[in-house]
Amino acid sequence: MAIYKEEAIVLSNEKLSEGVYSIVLKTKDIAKEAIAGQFISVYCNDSSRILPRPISLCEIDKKENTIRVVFRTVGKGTNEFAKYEPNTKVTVLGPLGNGYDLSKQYDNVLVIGGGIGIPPMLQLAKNIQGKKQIVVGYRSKNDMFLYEELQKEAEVFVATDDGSYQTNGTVIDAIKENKLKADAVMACGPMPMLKALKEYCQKNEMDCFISLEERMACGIGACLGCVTKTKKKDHHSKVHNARICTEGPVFDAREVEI
Amino acid sequence: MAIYKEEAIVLSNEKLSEGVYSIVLKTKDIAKEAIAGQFISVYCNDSSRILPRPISLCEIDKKENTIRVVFRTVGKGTNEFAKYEPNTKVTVLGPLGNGYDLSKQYDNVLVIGGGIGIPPMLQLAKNIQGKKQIVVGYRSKNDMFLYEELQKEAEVFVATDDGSYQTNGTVIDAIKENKLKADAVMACGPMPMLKALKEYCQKNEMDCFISLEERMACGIGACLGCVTKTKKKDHHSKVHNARICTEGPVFDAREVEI
Amino acid sequence: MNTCVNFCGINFKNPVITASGTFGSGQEYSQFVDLNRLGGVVTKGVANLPWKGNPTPRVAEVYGGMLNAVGLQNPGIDTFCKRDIPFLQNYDTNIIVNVCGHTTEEYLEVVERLASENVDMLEINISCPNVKEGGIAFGQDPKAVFDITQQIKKIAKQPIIMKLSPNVTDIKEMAKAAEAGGADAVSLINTITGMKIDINRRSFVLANKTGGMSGPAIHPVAVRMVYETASAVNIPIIGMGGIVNYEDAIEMILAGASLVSVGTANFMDPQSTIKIVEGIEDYMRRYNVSDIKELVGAVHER
Amino acid sequence: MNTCVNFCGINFKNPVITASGTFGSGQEYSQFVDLNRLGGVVTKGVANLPWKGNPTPRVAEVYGGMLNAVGLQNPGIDTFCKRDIPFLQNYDTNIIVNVCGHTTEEYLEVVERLASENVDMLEINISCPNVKEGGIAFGQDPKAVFDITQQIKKIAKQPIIMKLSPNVTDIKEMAKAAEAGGADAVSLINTITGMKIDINRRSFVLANKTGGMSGPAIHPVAVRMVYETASAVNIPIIGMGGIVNYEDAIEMILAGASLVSVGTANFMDPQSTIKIVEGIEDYMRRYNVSDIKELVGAVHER
Ligand SMILES: Cc1cc2nc3c(=O)[nH]c(=O)nc-3n(C[C@H](O)[C@H](O)[C@H](O)COP(=O)(O)OP(=O)(O)OC[C@H]3O[C@@H](n4cnc5c(N)ncnc54)[C@H](O)[C@@H]3O)c2cc1C
Ligand SMILES: Cc1cc2nc3c(=O)[nH]c(=O)nc-3n(C[C@H](O)[C@H](O)[C@H](O)COP(=O)(O)OP(=O)(O)OC[C@H]3O[C@@H](n4cnc5c(N)ncnc54)[C@H](O)[C@@H]3O)c2cc1C
Ligand SMILES: Cc1cc2nc3c(=O)[nH]c(=O)nc-3n(C[C@H](O)[C@H](O)[C@H](O)COP(=O)(O)O)c2cc1C
Ligand SMILES: Cc1cc2nc3c(=O)[nH]c(=O)nc-3n(C[C@H](O)[C@H](O)[C@H](O)COP(=O)(O)O)c2cc1C
Ligand code: FES
Ligand code: FES
Repeated sequence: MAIYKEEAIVLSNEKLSEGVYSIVLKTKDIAKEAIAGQFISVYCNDSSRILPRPISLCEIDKKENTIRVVFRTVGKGTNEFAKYEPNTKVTVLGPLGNGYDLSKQYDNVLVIGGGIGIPPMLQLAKNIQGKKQIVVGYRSKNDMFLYEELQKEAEVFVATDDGSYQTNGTVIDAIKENKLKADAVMACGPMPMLKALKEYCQKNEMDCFISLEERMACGIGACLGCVTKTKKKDHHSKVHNARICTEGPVFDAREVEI
Repeated sequence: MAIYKEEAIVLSNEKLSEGVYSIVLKTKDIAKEAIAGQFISVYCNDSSRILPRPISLCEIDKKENTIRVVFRTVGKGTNEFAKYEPNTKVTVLGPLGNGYDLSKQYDNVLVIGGGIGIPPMLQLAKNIQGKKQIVVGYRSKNDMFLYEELQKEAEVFVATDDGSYQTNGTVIDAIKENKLKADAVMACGPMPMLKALKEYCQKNEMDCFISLEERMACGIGACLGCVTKTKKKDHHSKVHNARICTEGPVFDAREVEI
Repeated sequence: MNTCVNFCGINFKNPVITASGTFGSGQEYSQFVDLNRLGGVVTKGVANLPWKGNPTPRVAEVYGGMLNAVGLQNPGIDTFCKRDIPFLQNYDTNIIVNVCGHTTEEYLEVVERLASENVDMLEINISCPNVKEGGIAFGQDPKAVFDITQQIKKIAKQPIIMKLSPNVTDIKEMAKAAEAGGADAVSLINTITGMKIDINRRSFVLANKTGGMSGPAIHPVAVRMVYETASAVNIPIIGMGGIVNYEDAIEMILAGASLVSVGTANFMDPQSTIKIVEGIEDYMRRYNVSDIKELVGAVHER
Repeated sequence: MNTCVNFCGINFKNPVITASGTFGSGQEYSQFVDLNRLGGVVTKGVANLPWKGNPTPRVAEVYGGMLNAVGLQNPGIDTFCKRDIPFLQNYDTNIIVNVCGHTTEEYLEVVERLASENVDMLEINISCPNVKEGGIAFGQDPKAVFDITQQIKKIAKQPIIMKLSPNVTDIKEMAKAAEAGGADAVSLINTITGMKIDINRRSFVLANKTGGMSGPAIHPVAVRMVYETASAVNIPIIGMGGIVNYEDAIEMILAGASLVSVGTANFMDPQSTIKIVEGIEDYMRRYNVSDIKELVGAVHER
């Protein structure tokens, strides 16, 4: 799968909720090649920040050749991005990583996102052909970015940290409360959520695919900055250390030691 | 004299000739206080470049509260400035330095600028009340930025390095060729020109005020980065090292050892 | 909320002080910041006699930082005592005089002269990379650090801070030598020696060839060295090197610094020091830190 | 116009090579750059056995640079010989293998194993700040540098380059020790030890606490050290540290480097290496430099 370095153009930048922004980028080749669960590395225009920021693809429009990213402002890079006006040029590398493997057919898939792990679930939900349900965890009712858009793809169950909307608690609580059944989970979100899902799926004998995060430098597998412990010796590292940017970010939960 | 740190706003940015740009900035207080021969320190918006760039005031409009700077792109900072669009915000410090002292009346003043030392001469020419003539040195005919504007202030004599316009040679050659006489010279330009002028004025018993350049860090007299050797022990350094940013940039040529 | 720091028995209203050589004696920056709001002002290095410093160019910008080779130009202790100390005494802030010399005797002469002056502390610069004799030569060998510290300590009337150079294999050794010599505190880091070459002229950008690097680019090295030093000595530490905002200052404090010096940041924004004071206060409020002491050296593993 | 460099008897088509650990074994970046256009590829450090490296986070960004504490994760010499060398042999470029170890014996084992392999040079990493044993411990003491150089030289079949640490008081001493031990060349600088603290969690950003700093922020220190080293030894130098464009590369060459390694720049722009090759060519044309040799160490006073 080819990786492109491109100068993408900001088509729009919209604030979705407090600190959460949505940028649509016009690309040359990236949109054509990308699949759900992959990410791009976004370079900052300010040159004191030298490393690109990994951001998941939230939507991929192959006709318009655009991609959409949704991100939370947490530091200098994302705060820079949040200020981009339409027509700003942004250097990006992508598509990166493996993405979700949709070749296996499941009876029902739970598409699960937590917090800023929700964005990639939108494109994923669009691409899953079979039966699916969506479970998302937000901080609170007024933080529910992308909710309406997800609802267009499937039934959506919500958990909120403060109980201000639907289930009070985690996505696991929402699954239990709504008695959701499925044979596979595809998820992205904070580590505690992924750990809980891994355990839940193991107990309930469900397949579980999770997207991991780690600090990255190269984004393409050369620096060994972004590894995660794996059960098996992987072909590349020989030391149970798979590269999240290359062998991941999506892993079969059974294969990683998180 | 007060110094202000302001967020100025780019009103216009115009290319005058190859690599020479003219930016007009809306200021809050700087224009009100500034006099000819002073400069501002312009901070880069890119944060990998930490030091401000000293740039002379080319025009000061006290009614509109604007200042104009004209600069040549020579490195990263000036190349950044050249790209500024109207409405760009720029942090500036100023007005800095002493400026030309116009309290003494002369019968005739030669206002002399060489290359990128020409811009401050425009405001200076405007401010000199008595008789004056302007002598400027350009690289060549197609590099004659600000020429028409200077002509509005006084008669202008031109020297070009390649002889493509008027006198072939230096501003000294132009003075000699045109047999210009005056009792004072006020000048800004490259060091060889200033040295030649110092010598010429000494021989011809003319007062000579020259604006010097040196690499700066603070721009306000604190770092001792920008000194020039002086004949007398100055009150501040006690070691014949005047600060160009504070005691200068304009010096009586007799007082500096260049 | 208490931002006061008791440093070697002297009370600082907050941990923010200036870095020697970047703030003159406060006069120039007093147009931009109220000196009364700073914990202290550290003056430009002063010697027994006037020094003319190095030829120009003395400063150059580098990626995320700058080089300087000012070479400790200063008007000498006499002018300093007549002009700079009285100016600073107009303010309610601590006065720390940075002392330099070519030889031990020259350092001692300045320290002696300052004994009767109304200054709060002395910072002894044994780490200037820009002078041929003295300066850094004293700061790269633990034996030399020990000796000069001991000699100065014998005659100093004010608490002394030994200012250490980062251009060493092991900063801990130097700090320990200063402590053993009787230093009341150490400050670090001075600049890291660097060089810039003009590729068009194929010549050195600085007349001195090399210069001391400062600014945000050196911050991670400074944090590491302050952390290492804190683990090696029991005397308190002034941390500096690339502090440009309150985040950097807090980082330095968490690494083990009781006070922080702000240097090159003044050139980047003349109001940096005050913004850092305010940022630290906000941080303490946000995290309910009732006494800044709680933050000193408080970094821990994940 | 000749951009070829004869380095220890080996011909490099141009002076641009990669920096160990930033370019894998070339495979990943071969999507962005034609490896045939590089003077050489320096591989990630390889040990006698697989190393699993440090826990994550292993990398962090800092102002104008980055910290890494990868800890020399590598698949071991066997996999390396089977997979990485054959891959690189598909290209018309020099292969320089970076060698690491915890003990002298481990270094020797790798060097011995490589004797029969088709690689052009060995770069011996005695300057990694991110491993507990070995690495930098060998590179901060001239006696240790001399010893390990001598032992490796005895058995090495390829020319050896000793890679030096900048975390020392005097780089000249280390370079001289390497030369005395028989090194064919030295390369410098490895990373400068730094630290980053997360002020919100009050914890170290890197699991390893400290990391090696690289990128444009360290360039002036690297230029200075290459210049100092060039004045101290007669063996040729590979210069590196913060080279991100052709200007930086020319600066390093003028300071005294015969070859230049490009590291962190690859992360900033995967096409950096090629752009630097092209920039050097343009520079030579612009200034009528007929042989790149003319530029090596050609910096002079104003
Ligand atoms: C595969 C992948 C996909 C991601 N997708 C998204 C997404 O769709 N939306 C979103 O908001 N965030 C996403 N993140 C997290 C995002 O990369 C970080 O929030 C972002 O890099 C922070 O940059 P900053 O400059 O604002 O923060 P700073 O803290 O200033 O960044 C400093 C450095 O740390 C790195 N860093 C900081 N936090 C993280 C983090 N959590 N993960 C990785 N690197 C980090 C930065 O990239 C940068 O190099 C993703 C991370 C990964 C690894
Ligand atoms: C008092 C004064 C007034 C000036 N007025 C003008 C003017 O009106 N128009 C104009 O075009 N130029 C003027 N200059 C020169 C101008 O400051 C430099 O051309 C500019 O700083 C170059 O910045 P750069 O980032 O493009 O170059 P770089 O070479 O990338 O700059 C790197 C560093 O070197 C400094 N530097 C580089 N060249 C000079 C220089 N010649 N003088 C001082 N510092 C330098 C920069 O400020 C910066 O800190 C003036 C200089 C001084 C001291
Ligand atoms: C222009 C300049 C002049 C300096 N002069 C001195 C000095 O006289 N004495 C001294 O001990 N340190 C001097 N320093 C070092 C600073 O005090 C400080 O240690 C160093 O710059 C690192 O801090 P910073 O990155 O915040 O500037 C000077 C630094 C600069 C940039
Ligand atoms: C992620 C990373 C991994 C590195 N791994 C190695 C290594 O395995 N062996 C080695 O000798 N140097 C290693 N280095 C150091 C680089 O080769 C180089 O010396 C240093 O980064 C300075 O150059 P730069 O600023 O161009 O990156 C590594 C550097 C980085 C950033
Ligand atoms: S980020 Fe470099 S290997 Fe993954
Ligand atoms: S630039 Fe600092 S004293 Fe002039």
